[in-house]
Parts: sequence; structure tokens; C-alpha cells
Amino acid sequence: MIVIFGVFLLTLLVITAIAIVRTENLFVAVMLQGIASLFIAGNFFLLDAADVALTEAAIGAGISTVLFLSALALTSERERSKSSNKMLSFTVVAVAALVLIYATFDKPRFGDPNAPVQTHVAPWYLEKTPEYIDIPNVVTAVLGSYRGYDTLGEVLVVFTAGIGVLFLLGSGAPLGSLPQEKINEGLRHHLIPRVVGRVLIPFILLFGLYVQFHGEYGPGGGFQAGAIIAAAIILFALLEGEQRALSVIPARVLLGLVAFGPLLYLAVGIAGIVLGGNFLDYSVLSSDSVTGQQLGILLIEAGVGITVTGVLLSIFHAFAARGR
Amino acid sequence: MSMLLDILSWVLLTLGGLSILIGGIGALRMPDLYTRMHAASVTDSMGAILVLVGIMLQAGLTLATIKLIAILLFLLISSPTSSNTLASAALLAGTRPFEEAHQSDDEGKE
Amino acid sequence: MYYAVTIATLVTMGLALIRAILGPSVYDRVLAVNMIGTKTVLLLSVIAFLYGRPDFLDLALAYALINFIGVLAVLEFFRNRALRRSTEPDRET
Amino acid sequence: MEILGLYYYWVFAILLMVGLYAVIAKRNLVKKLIGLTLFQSAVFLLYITMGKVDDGTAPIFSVTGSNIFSNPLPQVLILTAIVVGISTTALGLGIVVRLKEEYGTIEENEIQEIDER
Repeated sequence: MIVIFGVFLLTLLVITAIAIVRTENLFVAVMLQGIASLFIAGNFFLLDAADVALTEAAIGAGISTVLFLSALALTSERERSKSSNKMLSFTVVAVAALVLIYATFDKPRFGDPNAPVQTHVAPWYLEKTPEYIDIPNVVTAVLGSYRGYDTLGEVLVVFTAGIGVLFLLGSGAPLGSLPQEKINEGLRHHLIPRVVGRVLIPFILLFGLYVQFHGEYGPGGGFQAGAIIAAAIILFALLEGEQRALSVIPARVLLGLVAFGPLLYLAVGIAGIVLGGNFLDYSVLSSDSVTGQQLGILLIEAGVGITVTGVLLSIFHAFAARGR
Repeated sequence: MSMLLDILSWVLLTLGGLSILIGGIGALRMPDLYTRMHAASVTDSMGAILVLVGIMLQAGLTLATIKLIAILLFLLISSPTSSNTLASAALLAGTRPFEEAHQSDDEGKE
Repeated sequence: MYYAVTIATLVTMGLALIRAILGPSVYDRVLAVNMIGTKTVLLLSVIAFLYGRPDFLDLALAYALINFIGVLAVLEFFRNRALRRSTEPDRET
Repeated sequence: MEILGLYYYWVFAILLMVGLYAVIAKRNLVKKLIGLTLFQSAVFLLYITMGKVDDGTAPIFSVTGSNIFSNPLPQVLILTAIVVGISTTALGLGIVVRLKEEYGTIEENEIQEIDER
């Protein structure tokens, strides 16, 4: 029965995707993309990926829409020119789709417990996590410890992307010519959203911290928490004006966060070497190897959370500052 | 007693599902933006209350119930605010109520 | 009984999606996004119980808290657009 | 059941190609980026679909629930990929904004015309 729900959601997703490509109004495309993100998150949840669904929720519901809309405000809302070589592109895409669909017939059955994916390292992770790390959430264990090197790479990619956006948008003559005081006031004249937003912001922050530190026991972790905390502060910036948000957390502090997160991560890794283990081997961090692993995961998740918060907020402010 | 609770929660869940469905039909069939918004937002809150209270009765006194209460509270605060915000934005941009809906995609411009 | 609610929610999501695609105004589409957001919260709560893992209510909680930001971003976008139109009457398009 | 399982993979194929179509056929750069995010989402869905195990549950141990767990590894990969995806999309949007400032347009063909002049 649940498979049928998934199939229905996927059908809605395909319809949304086609509508996104067909519309010429970019604002509508962004709205439909928000809907697509909701469907995707629902599907992740149906496919047992609670952590992934939480990430998609934290990113897709707020930050993605905010970023696309601020980019649209700086560029234009409509597509002007017609598509190039419609027939040719459609043929290429259709042929590729048919090839891919043909290939699916050789795939292992959906949900097959004996598929190659399921029999490689995954059983080992599931079996050994209680023994080596002793936390309930295997996803966090894999993310933080077994594949910590991978995660370090991802954190550095996020870091680099943030630096890239700051380089692109952080300097030079801004485009807009709006009166400064109008821009600065945000939505301060809209009383009802402002009051409600003020009620919600502390709870979102609290929830972000809960997700950060509860990540070992339930769905959550640094990536989700960073996005949720950034969303709370973006909400504040939308309500009170971007300048107020910048005076609460200045750009310098944000830059510090962006740099501090990866540094904390690397420091934990190097501490492992100094204490006589391998790079990112947390077992040596404490006299008891299980406690060491838990401590290491806690620290690197904090590093991840700090990086993601800093990068997402810096990106938001870079786009917002461009509109002034 | 638990039998009674079960029946009550089933009734609530069914009513909630019905209310959600009515809201969906209303949002699709109503003639203009404001009536659609009315259909959607009222049944949104009603459906959320009915469904979540229905689940709460099933969950009993656990952590889950507390989380459900939190979800319900936040939904009850934020969902009507969103509708209000949206309606006032539409009104400010010049969408008139009670007209035949024939605005273009980018109405409110010029 | 959870199944009935899930089916009702999914069908409503479908109806709201039709509204989002048909439009006609941008506000209808924002309304549809909002509707689907609320429905997702309900869907996730119900499915968490359907799976017998009520600890996953965190997801629904996240959506209940964060969905609000999208609408505010849209409002801010409209406000900015109106401001830009009033200060630059000779803007292109 | 068999066909329903295959449907997941077909949706992946269609979604991937819808995204690719937006990237190669559309000339608006923001639209291309939106197509790219669709493409990404399709890949995410494929990974998560492959990690699902029959009657499994999310790989988080709990006192209740079954003892069969879905594969945690694809979930880890995709979890990080989502956040990386939004940061790289933001980078792309940053480039588009800069292009708009330099060329006054975000249509690919118009930018090329200006370059050839």
C-alpha cells in the first residue's frame, strides 16, 4: 500500500517537473520547484530515509526559495527567447530516456535485500555500529566516523562555494538604485507576520539546536541543523530588514564561522594523529574508544553545523546586499 | 475505555480526511482567488486539528503526543498568518475580490 | 484509518498541484504551495505512525516551523518589485 | 509489485531527462539552473530508491519497530549532496547575477551576440 502512495507522489513529481520546464514565468518555476521539493521529501520519507528527508525539508522549504527569489529580483522574471533547437533536444532527451528505461529492466528488483548495494559494506555498518560507536543513528555514525573523510570533502566543497559567492557578489558596484531607508525596513510594516515571526524564531533556533545535538539518536545532524538555524536568521532578516540581521550577526562573525567550521573538523582529524591514531580516527580521543568515537562525532558535527550556517547566511547576505 | 478512544480517534481522522479533501476541491473549483483562499485556509486549520488530535488519541501519553501538540500549535499559528499575508499582498497588488477570474500570470503589473 | 487520511491528503495534494499549474495569478500558485506545505506536515505525521516510528515526527515539526519562510520570501519579493517599479518607471519589460 | 518497483526507476529516468532538457534547450540561465536542480533531485531519488530494503525501516535503532534496516550508505551520500547542491546552485546564481550586471541580460543567445560584436 505504501508503495502505491510512493508511486502517486512520484507521478505528481513528474507532472510538476514537466510544468517547471514548460512555464516561461521564472517566478512560477521557482514556486513549482518548492512544490517539487515537498514531494521529493515525502518520497524520501516513504523510502526510509528520514535523515535525508529532514535535510530536504530544511533546505527546500525555505532557503532554496529565498535564494532563487533574490536571484530573480536581481535579474529578470521572464524567459525572453524561445528554446533553441526544440526538436533536436527533445529527440536527444527522449532517446536517452528510452535507453535509461531499457537499462532499468536489468536492475535488481526494488527493495531486494540481496541486491549488490545491500550486500557490500552496509551490513557491516549496521552490525558493527552498536559495538564500535554505540549510537542508535547509523547514518550519523557512517557520516561522522566511517566515512568522515568523505564528509570533510563535502564540508570543504560547501566552504569553497560560500567563498566563491562572496568573491562574485561581495565587491563591486551594486546594481540596485532603491532608496536605502525603504530597503532597510524589511517587512516591518506588516504587523501580523512580524508578530508571528517573532514568536516562531526562538522555536526554530531551539529546534535547530535539538536537531544538531540529537543527531546521534534520531534524524538530524550538522547539515540539517545548520540549514535550520540559517533559516531562522533569514526569517529574522526578512522581517526586520537585512541591516538589523547584520547588526545582530555581523559579516565578520559570519566569515569567522565559515572558516572556523572546517578548521574545527580538521583539528579533530589532526588531534587523532597527534594522539597516536590515524587522521580522523576518533578512538584515541578518549581513554575508552567508544567514548572517543562519540566525542569525535559530536565535535565534527558541530564543525559541519557551524560551516553550513555560516555559508548559507553569507550567501543570503551577499545576494541581499546586491539588491541595495 | 481504549475501545472508546479508538472509535473517537477514527471518527476524528475520518472527519479530518474529509475536511482536507473538501478544502482541496474548494481550492480547485472556486471562482476567484479570495474564495479559493477561504476554502483552502479554513479547511487547512480544521483538517490539521482533527487529524493531529486523532493521532494524539492513538499515541497516548508519550513524547509523540507532545511533539504532535507542538506541530499543531505551530501550524495553527503560521498557516493562517501565511494566508493573511498572501491575501493582503494580493489585495495591495490590485487583485479585486468578486470578479470573474481572468487575470494573467503577471497580474498587478503596470 | 491512517490509510484513509493518507489517501485524502495525497488526493488533495494532487488537486492543489493542478491549481498551482493552472494559476491563473501568481497568488494562486503561492496559495497552492502553502496548501501542499500544510498537507505535507499532515502526511509526514500520519506516515510516521503508519510506519510505527513516531520518533520521526521531527520531520513534520521541521516543516511546520519552516514553511512560513517561503511565504514571507514571496511577500518580500513582491514588495521589492513594487519598490523598483515606483523608483524606475522606465524600466524594461 | 514488480512493475511498481520499476516505476521508481522510470521516474528517475524521466525526471533526469526533463532536467537535462531544460539545461540544453532553454536559453535562460536561471531556467538552466532550475533544470540542473531537477537533474540533481533525480539522482538523489535513484540513490535512495536503491537503498530501500523490503519491510525495512530507517537505519536508526529503536526499541520498537522491525530489525530490518534500509541501507544507510546512500542516505549519507545524498544527505551531504543536498547541502552541497544548494551551495553550488547559489554559486551558479551568483555567476548569473554578475552576468546580468555586465551584459544586462541572462539569455544565453543575447550574451553571445554581445560577445561577437
